[in-house]
Amino acid sequence: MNRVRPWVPTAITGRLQGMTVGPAAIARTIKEADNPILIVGAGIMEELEGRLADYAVRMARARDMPVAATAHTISVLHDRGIQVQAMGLSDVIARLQDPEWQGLNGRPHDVAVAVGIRPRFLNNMFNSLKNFSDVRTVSIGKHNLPNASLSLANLTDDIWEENLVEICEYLER
Amino acid sequence: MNRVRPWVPTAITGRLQGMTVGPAAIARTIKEADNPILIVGAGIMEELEGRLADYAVRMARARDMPVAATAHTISVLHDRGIQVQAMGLSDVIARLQDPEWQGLNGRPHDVAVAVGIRPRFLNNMFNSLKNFSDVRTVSIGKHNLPNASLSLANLTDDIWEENLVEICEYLER
Amino acid sequence: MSEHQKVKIEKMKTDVIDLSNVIIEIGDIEKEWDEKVGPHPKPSMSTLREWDFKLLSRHKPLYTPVCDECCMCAFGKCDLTQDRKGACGIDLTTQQARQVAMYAAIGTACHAAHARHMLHHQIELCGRDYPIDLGDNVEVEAPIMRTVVGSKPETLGDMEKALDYAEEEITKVLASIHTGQEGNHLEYESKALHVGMIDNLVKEIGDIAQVVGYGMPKGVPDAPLAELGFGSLDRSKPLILLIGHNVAGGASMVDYLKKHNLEDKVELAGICCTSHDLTRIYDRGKIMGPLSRTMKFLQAGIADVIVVDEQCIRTDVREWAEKTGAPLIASSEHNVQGLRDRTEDDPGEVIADLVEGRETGAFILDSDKVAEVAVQTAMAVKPRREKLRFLPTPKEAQKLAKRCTTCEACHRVCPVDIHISEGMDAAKEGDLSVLAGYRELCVGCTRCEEACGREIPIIKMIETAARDEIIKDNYRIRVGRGPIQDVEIRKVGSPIVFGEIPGIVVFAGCSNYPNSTVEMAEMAEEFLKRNFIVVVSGCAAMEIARHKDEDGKTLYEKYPGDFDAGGLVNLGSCLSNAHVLGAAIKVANIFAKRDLRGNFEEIADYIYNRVGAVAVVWGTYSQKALAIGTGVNRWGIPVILGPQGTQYRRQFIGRKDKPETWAGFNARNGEAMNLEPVPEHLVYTPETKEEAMVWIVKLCLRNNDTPKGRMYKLEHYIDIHQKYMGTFPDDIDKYIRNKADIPLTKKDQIMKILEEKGWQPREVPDPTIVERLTRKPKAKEAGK
Amino acid sequence: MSEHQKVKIEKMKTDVIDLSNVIIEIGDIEKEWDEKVGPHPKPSMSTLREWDFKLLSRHKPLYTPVCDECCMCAFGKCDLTQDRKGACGIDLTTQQARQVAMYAAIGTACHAAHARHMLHHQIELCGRDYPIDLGDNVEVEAPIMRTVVGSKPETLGDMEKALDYAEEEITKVLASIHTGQEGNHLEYESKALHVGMIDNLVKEIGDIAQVVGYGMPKGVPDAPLAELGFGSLDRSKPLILLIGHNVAGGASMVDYLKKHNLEDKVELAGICCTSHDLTRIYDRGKIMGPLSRTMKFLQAGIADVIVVDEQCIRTDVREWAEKTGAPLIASSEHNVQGLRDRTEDDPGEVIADLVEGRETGAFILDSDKVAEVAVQTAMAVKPRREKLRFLPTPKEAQKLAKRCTTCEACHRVCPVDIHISEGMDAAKEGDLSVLAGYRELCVGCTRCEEACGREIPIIKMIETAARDEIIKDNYRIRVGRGPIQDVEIRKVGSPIVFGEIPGIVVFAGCSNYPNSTVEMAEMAEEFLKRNFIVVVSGCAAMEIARHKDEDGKTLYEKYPGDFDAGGLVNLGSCLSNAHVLGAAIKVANIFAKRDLRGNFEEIADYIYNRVGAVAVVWGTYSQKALAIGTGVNRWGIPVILGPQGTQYRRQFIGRKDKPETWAGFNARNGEAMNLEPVPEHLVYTPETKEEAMVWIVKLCLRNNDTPKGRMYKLEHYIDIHQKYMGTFPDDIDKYIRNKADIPLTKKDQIMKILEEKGWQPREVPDPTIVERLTRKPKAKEAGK
Ligand code: SF4
Ligand code: SF4
Ligand code: SF4
Ligand code: SF4
Ligand code: SF4
Ligand code: SF4
Ligand code: SF4
Ligand code: SF4
Repeated sequence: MNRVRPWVPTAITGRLQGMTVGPAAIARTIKEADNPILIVGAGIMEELEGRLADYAVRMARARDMPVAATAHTISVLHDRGIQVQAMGLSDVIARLQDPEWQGLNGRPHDVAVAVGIRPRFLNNMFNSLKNFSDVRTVSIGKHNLPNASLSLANLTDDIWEENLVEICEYLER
Repeated sequence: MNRVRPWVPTAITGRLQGMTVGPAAIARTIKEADNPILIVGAGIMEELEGRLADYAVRMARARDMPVAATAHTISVLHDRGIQVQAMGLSDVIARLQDPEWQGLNGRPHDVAVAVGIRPRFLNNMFNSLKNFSDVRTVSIGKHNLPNASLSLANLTDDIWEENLVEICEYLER
Repeated sequence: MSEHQKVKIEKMKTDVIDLSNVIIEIGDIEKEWDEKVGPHPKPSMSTLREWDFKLLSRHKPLYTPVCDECCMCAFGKCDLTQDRKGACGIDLTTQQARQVAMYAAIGTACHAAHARHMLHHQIELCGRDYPIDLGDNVEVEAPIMRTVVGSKPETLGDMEKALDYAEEEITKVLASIHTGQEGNHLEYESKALHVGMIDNLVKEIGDIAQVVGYGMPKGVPDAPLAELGFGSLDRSKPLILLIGHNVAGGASMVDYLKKHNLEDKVELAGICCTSHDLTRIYDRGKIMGPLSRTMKFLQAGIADVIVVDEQCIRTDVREWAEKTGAPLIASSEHNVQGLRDRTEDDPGEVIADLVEGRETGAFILDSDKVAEVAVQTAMAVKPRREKLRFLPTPKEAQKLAKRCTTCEACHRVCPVDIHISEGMDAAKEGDLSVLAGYRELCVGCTRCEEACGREIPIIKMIETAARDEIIKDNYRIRVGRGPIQDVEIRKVGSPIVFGEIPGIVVFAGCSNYPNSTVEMAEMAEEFLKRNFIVVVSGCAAMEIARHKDEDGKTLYEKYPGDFDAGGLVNLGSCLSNAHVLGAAIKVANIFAKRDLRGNFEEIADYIYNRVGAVAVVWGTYSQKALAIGTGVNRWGIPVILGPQGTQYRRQFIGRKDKPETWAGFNARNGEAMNLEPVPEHLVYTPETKEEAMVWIVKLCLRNNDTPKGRMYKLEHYIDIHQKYMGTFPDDIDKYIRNKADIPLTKKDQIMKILEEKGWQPREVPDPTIVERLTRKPKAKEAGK
Repeated sequence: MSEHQKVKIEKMKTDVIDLSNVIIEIGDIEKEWDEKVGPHPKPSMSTLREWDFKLLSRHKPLYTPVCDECCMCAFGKCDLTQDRKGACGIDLTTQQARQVAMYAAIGTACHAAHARHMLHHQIELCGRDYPIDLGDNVEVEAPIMRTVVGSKPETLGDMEKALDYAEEEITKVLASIHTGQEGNHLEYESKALHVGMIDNLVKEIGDIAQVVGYGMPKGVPDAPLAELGFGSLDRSKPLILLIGHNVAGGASMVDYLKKHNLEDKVELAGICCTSHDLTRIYDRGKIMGPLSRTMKFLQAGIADVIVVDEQCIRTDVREWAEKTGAPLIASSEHNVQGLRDRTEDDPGEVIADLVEGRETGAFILDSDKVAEVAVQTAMAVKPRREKLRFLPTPKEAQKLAKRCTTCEACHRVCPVDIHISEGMDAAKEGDLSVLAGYRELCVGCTRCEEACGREIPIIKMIETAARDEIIKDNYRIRVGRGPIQDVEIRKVGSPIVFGEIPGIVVFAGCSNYPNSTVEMAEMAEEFLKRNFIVVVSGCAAMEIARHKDEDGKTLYEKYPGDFDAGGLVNLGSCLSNAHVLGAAIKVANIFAKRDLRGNFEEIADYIYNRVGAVAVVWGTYSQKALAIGTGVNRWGIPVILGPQGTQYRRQFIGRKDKPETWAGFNARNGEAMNLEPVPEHLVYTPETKEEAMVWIVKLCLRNNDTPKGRMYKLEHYIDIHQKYMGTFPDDIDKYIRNKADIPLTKKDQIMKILEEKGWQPREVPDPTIVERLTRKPKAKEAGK
């Protein structure tokens, strides 16, 4: 168990903590997933002066991932020309735990990738998946989240953006 | 924060965990302490077929540490010819938190070294010192305890005994 | 419960009789009430379990554990990750539900103990026979008690039995938390719902007791406006700051000031609900703000005397009182703070001890003594104290900022995610404006200061930075009006049920979420403009008052206090938020003529399927807020929590994509059928206020909406969706039963969507989820 | 509390009067009782705070946090390490005390709900006027209720008000746990002590109700012996296994069996306290064992029908019932297990569903129906079931063992530190004896199985390994006798207070500590031999029965059941352990003529300074055990916990090296003085049983020991110290007040020590820690 201290020091919920990884591992996991879902939250409108939305769109396109647009992100994503499903985060998380759910594209998702969601909120939500589903979770936010199967270390905006670029490029390969 | 998984997986009590170290670091800490106290518990009579008692005595002698004999260890230690103070573990722990307490030898202790106490019990007791005193705590039991400032990794009896020897030798130097 | 009494009368003399040593045995004597008793008077912990299970099969618990371990017994800690069970056999799902039930029980216990104290106090002041008179316009005085307990209180004393019942149920639920019982999460959820319903009940009792006893406004829509904010204080006068929820001490102070003609000489102001209740009895009482402002006032040292009662008070209040030299009076058994008990001592002695600094505080359990000591002490210490002197000067703030190493430890722990070091960076250069900007976001939790290794007094620096604004802080809030009048219900019953009033939105509970002022005020205004009834209470009501428009007007100055379309109804303290549930019940009773007595299930079914109400607890934090929310959930009212609501560990999420989960009946013929997926969720935590607003309108949908009602609601739904999401909603077909439901203004667009989706018109049933309530009950049901 | 009632009598006719429509107002009418009311009837949460603070200044809380974080509200989680405060201002010390108070409240709530249910049930069965008759030898029927509540119950109905009071206090304590209240740990400790005292009260009520109503033994010392252990069962008969604490269902089964002449046909056996209570009403009832045996019986599938009621039941009982094909009946609202409610259904239908396997269980709230369904179902399913077939064969066990990778994951999580992989290693070779040896250590928590990545059924393998022993398991236990008789008190009062009986040792509570059978039995026998009174109850009483001497006799067969020197007194279930506190109170009342009524403080002061009693809860785990212990603490009775007691987070540790912490008074003249440091601790967790035994005798020391008493106690102290510690105690000078205290047999050695230590004889005061109780009260006190 070798990991950085989570961004929120009390975010650890128990024995089982996810891994802190670099962009390559994240990109690989997304790429190799059977049917990943991209969950895009309100932060995409503000973070990195809005460029986060562009990265999210790039990833979705590159990997051809169905996108759940949480909060009020739908039009921002529509504006960037991709098809997304508007759906609250709790709705997504609840559905991902339902073995009957056929995903956004007609079959179950095995990996949930999230971006643009506040770390405390997402860490809690991902804990639900950690404990009550087989879905693996990936956070590409700039904060380290112990309840995500994989998340980045705590990064500055600059390095985070480099990581995002790296992930996009890997997926676009 | 780089440490082994504690022996008892749920023994972690929060953000603040002690360090997992080798025998050298433990020996150095004991040696350099201003006024360490050695707390010796019932395990010394059973562990390592009773040899643990010998190591405890050796350390106490080498470092000239006052010894608190908890549980019913007093006669075992007496038999080995050292002067000890019989005192329940809770009594020791409570006194160590009292800034007025003048220790077993007339002045406050800055480091508490424990051996022969069940890991769950000791980990709980040490948490009291971790949070409510400035006393640093050292476990030389074979189990890793996150609430000790310093403790060994989880060891087999053989390696543990090697460590004990190393600690004794360092202190005897 | 003991309705039954055996009494020995040793001596009794009246005009007609003179007897001694008679034993009278009294059975279950009930007050006269000709309503027939329904099936569930005084429901026990499992009585309404089937009802709960119906709700829970529609709105399934979604758990977000805050901890994967359990530490509740000496067997622990147990690791419950994934499918591991603890040493008692419990799994993580059940453990989450158990914790929810436990915390809901704690919240309920607070209100119950508060109600018990208040009722006891009023009985002492006014007598057990003091009539419950809520004015001519309120006949259905205690709708929750009528429904749940099955009794109709006429006097203060009549409410005592209901509290006995409540305490028994709280004890039962708490007992069920003990290790080694339920192994099924739904059982604990049912217990949480049960204790939540008890929470509704005890709040109603507590508020009625104080409304009646203190003569608070009795449901008047045009309750006066009170002043709120630091700027409303006359700083030349001594200030007594009341913190907490129980206004008994404050009420005695009002009496004392009036009796001694000191109203002009002393400022009485409160934080949290006690201040709501203060303004309900004293037109010069001031509201300082909600819980989230407490630490700022404490650190700034504005008070000359601090009086604490119970609940939601900084637990380190004594430390800060001492640091700022303000004598502290603890007036409740719940919060004694280690102070010496002076209840039996001569007030003069206590005052002398406090004024001369021999003691820093006192525990006094007698509210009259509290009043005397507080007032006299405040007047004596005031001359020695200078307000705000505990804040650093802007210069000092700049110097302090220079200590900052930008380590981000503060930012990491900040529950509302404030990027403090950016403010520090600016402050280093002498620019305090960034820090000043944090003022509205910061909830004063001190966590940043605890984490900061450089001992930077972050909150004080923010206050210093925002000093000019703080001094100007002065807002108007409508005083808590208490219950909703029967006449109002008569007026709105039909528009609510038939749809002209698209919904009732309740903003209640705490305000510990960043920007909750602006966000809650914005949300409230959105729905006021849309002719919803907007009801507020507790800290939320205060937070909403802290927002002014360009003309300097708060929403309370712009919207009337009527329980009617476009009305902004401040009920008062958290206790009084029971009345909004009361209003929903009264709709069923007064408008729809449903019997209340012991008839919970029918009433809840009515509300769930017919009354489009939704509660928003945006800045949620407390166990009480959890109890409040869980309570209204049991009556079928959905609750929207702010994002930090995930810390409560559980939401109730419906699945509109699974029609089979919406099973119900057409009451007209008893036919089983899948109803509409509305209201979709019972507890939901949106990410942003924009998302919240979409949910507010959507969660007002009800199965029984009339075509007109549905049409109005959908019009708002589409409109809000377009406004905040920027798109047309994609699920509109789910809510259009037939063409009459289609909003006219959007008819073309909708028709196109419906065609694409292959929509077919559907039958509109008389909806119920309780088979017993259908008109042609199945043979089996009938046999019961 | 409403002692006050206003009643309207519509019609009333007796021999002397005939009236209609009279309203009678009744004040606080009390049953006739000429004892004067003491200062504290029905103490509220803070009434006895000063008393608590006295205890707490002598025995300071020592906290061992199990978690350094707090997750109790949506503000959290908060990091409280070292001196950090949470977002509400609380620090770690206060948080520990808050958790202690919360868990004590949960434990108390359990007993309160249990007592409420039992009282309600008995009132239904026997009527509200059913007299509380505990036999000729018990006049002081409810010593705790008399002291705490200040009332003397004559009928079942008379106890209801006391439960109302208890529930109100539980609610208050629970309310105080809410975020934002106490900031001082001593306040929460006082609240924990308060709710603990309420626990004493409700247990007494619950047990009196069942003793009276069911006609359980009424304090008879020679209660019959019952059988305990799997070997006591006739395996050819259907077995109904009752698990839990509330015997209502079991009692109805007894009635049913008797009525239908089925006593010979069905075995009724219980686990946990319900089995104690079963044997108190049914001479053929069997005790299977304590909680720690539950999982073993469940996994082995010994039951044909399982009936669960409440508390300390494996939460996964349903899973195991289903796995072993035993229909499960849930009979309590506290533990419904997700089963369908069949309370209103025809029992025949339910039986058919269960027997034919259409359903795996049923929730039935009516104890008579439970009885019928359980008995009929058991008889019907028995033929289809073969006992123990769910355990692997030794061959299979060997094969299973081979899966083991010696990863130690199981060992790490085992609460009792069993080195399981060593047993597996031996088993791989076909030697099951090592595994068999774990049987007595293992508390059946299943944590090892949860942790094992190889899905090895560890518990079942241990059971298989120990199969031969299990089948032979057959022990005798004396049936719970309930209260202590007044005549016994008269007899032992003087020897207890004057010292011939050196102490009362109570083994109570749970048995989840490794080797608790052997260890508790050993400890019990040590003190029996030394003429202590040894009192047992709950799981501890069962565990002690599981130990036989060479002649195959259990302690119950070797020692009489008298409450007298060398007596082994089984009170019964955990509810009945209230009677040992009752006995201590009766010593004060009957022997020392102290008034009880509303006189808590004086009685507690009496016990604390005069009655050498100590409680041992060796295998502690539950919140109830915490409540029980904290309850007796308030009366000045020390508690020794097994090492896992540190998981409760708090001990009460005295400092014999700090004389100033032992301040008190000489009641003879009111003089303030430091008393002796006895009893040294109020809660203490020793490391080993040897250490525990030294503490047991030492914690029996009391300030008021007579010279003879002190001499006896010290003789035992020295002797036990030498026996188990191997040395002469080093603090003997602290307990010798003058030469008369010196044990004769050790006089020379002691005199030498005393000389070395410069010992001087000391005055022996009439000790009290309550100034008010001294004979020359100070002027100030007198003024109060
Ligand atoms: S449940 Fe809460 S208190 Fe217990 S271990 Fe987890 S975080 Fe700590
Ligand atoms: S209550 Fe159950 S899960 Fe929690 S610590 Fe106790 S045994 Fe473990
Ligand atoms: S006090 Fe304010 S800035 Fe500091 S952590 Fe709390 S909310 Fe954030
Ligand atoms: S914790 Fe203190 S030093 Fe670190 S960034 Fe925050 S204010 Fe600066
Ligand atoms: S109760 Fe206090 S310490 Fe606990 S989580 Fe809430 S704010 Fe933090
Ligand atoms: S079931 Fe027995 S062996 Fe396994 S962890 Fe529990 S006590 Fe240890
Ligand atoms: S956990 Fe399983 S595999 Fe590992 S040592 Fe224990 S029994 Fe063997
Ligand atoms: S002794 Fe302990 S385990 Fe046994 S029934 Fe009582 S509380 Fe439960």
